Amino acid sequence: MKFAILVNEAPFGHQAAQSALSFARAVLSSGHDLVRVFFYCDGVQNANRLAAPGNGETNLVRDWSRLASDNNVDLVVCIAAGLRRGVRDANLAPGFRISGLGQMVEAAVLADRLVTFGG
Amino acid sequence: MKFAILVNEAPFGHQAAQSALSFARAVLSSGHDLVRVFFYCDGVQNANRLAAPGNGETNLVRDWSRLASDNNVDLVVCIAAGLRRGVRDANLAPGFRISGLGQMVEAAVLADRLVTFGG
Amino acid sequence: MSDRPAPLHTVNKSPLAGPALQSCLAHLTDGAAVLLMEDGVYAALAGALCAGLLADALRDHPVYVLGPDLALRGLAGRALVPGVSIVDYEGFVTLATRHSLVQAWV
Amino acid sequence: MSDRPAPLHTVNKSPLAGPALQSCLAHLTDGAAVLLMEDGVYAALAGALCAGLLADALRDHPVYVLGPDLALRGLAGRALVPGVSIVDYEGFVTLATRHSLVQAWV
Amino acid sequence: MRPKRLLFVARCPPHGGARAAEMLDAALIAASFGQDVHLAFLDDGVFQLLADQQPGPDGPRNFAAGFADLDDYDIDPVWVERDSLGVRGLSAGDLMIPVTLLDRRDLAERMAEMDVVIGS
Amino acid sequence: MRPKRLLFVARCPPHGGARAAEMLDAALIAASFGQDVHLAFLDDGVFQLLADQQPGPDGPRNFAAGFADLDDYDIDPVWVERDSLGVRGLSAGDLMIPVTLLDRRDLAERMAEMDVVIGS
Repeated sequence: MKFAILVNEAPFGHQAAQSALSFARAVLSSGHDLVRVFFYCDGVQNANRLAAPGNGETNLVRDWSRLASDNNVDLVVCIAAGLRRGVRDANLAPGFRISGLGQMVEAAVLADRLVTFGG
Repeated sequence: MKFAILVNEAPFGHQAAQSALSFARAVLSSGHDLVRVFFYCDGVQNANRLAAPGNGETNLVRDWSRLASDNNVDLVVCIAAGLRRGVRDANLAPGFRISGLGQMVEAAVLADRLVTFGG
Repeated sequence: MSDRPAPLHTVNKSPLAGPALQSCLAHLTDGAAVLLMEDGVYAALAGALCAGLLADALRDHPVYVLGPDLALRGLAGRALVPGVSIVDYEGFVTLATRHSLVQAWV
Repeated sequence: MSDRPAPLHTVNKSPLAGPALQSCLAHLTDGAAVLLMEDGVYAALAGALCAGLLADALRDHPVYVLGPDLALRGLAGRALVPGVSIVDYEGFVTLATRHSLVQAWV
Repeated sequence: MRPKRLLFVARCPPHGGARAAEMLDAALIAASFGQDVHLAFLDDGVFQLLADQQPGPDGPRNFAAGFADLDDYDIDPVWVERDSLGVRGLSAGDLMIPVTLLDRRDLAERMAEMDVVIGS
Repeated sequence: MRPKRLLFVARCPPHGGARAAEMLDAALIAASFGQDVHLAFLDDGVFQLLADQQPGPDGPRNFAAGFADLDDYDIDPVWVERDSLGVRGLSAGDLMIPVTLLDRRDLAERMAEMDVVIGS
């Protein structure tokens, strides 16, 4: 089955982004397809490569990048939401790309299930 | 009277940062002292100079910078909270400085009133 | 302690979106006042479910609401719970000087 | 429509911190299920104020709770509302495939 | 491919941040991509539709203007939960656009018929 | 300058983000700067003190460990609102550290005696 994931919360103010990552891994380990993860609203902060959590803290930005490189997952950051919040090419982490809201609509149409985390 | 302000929310996910700025202006226009604005938790995003809101949208980062240059207000971003969330010297807006939590404690001690926005 | 009478409590959440207002009102001490701001101003709407709660608090405590946040939400011309006073940001600053501290219920 | 029976509803907020759980439970249709996750798992605690609400829902709907989020919060060994089933993330994925859509109450 | 039935659910008030405005943006884009888009307002989300909202010069952008575009995008009717208005002392006449009032049970049934539900 | 009485109020649950951990950080720093620091837990904040929290390998950092430092920093006693525990089906025995249970009225009076109140 084809899944898409929508992430609406930043990594350090909320657990939703961590939940989304765990769900994404479970989608893949269960043998399903993950057509796209779309980062919207405060979720765009998951793509900020300047984030550097302290010792013993999870580095979600790095974990997303690894998910993308290990599993060829399409990580898309909303351009408008990113510009508003200071996430753009200059500080974009590896494995993410910036595009428009149309990519979220496309993901919703292509996937059998869209699962939202945070909002 | 001496005021200090604590800002705990990011500019685009919450109204608290806008409220804090309006309160800061009112403190100054009322003839009081504003000893420091401390940005903590998601509030550190107020200092991200890469933020570029759309047409007709308020640019809070720029407004804070102006407050600092026009009124010599001390804007301090928590270093630990900023590192976690990707706000550091590389993308720090003018008028802000990065320092430790001790600056928040000092502000609470020096001011007659500490007013918190968001959290 | 006449110059530091009691806290000013601010509430910035909608009364139906969490416990901030209820908790705040349950912790008012002699002389304490309440300022509704941001989404907290919805609590001042006459006819809302929590209007009685606010009316009870008003018997013993002043309740203020931030005018600019009312206008932003389309509440400027609407009936408010009787006894609620509208202030602007300068009024907020003055309230902060007159109370002993400002406690935010967020 | 046997392969697309009804929605799976997720709740990620504490039951006492907002209306998400109550709203969700008030909108369950035939065949719908509920998954409690993140701070939503506190609703599964036996003895909590909202336990009755959840018990009512359980008469007609399956209610699941995400095990890792229970453990994270110190609830792994505690008594839960009877009838609540614990699932892991793979279980969450399976639930998503078996329901028609996933609706998040945040 | 037939258009999907996409429902955007608004449960948060309008000015606590960009969330409400961003969800409306997403709905308009989905409609412009030819999807069958629906909007539902319940809980504090009904405050998004309140008439006479006056954004100040310093405030967030006037997202309420976006609701005026709903007709152009062929998003209608807008569903509003009757009970959510009632407990807030509001009625349909207080809202800035015409809406379809639904009881909780009816709204629940319509939500369950969607292909995708987005939002809070 | 005499130390100020600083109260940090915790009203949010522990794992919904960094907020709870960051407020604890701030309290510990304030204590290390010689201030007279107090902590109060009410509403969902009492969940922060629940015993047996098990952060997974992927989760946020184990901020609960920070509570073990409270003694070292001379922050005690920790105030917990009795009513907040009760409605959650909890008692003091469920918590990871010894606390002082206070009725709502008593906690309100103590909060009003502070110089500064920080937190949510």
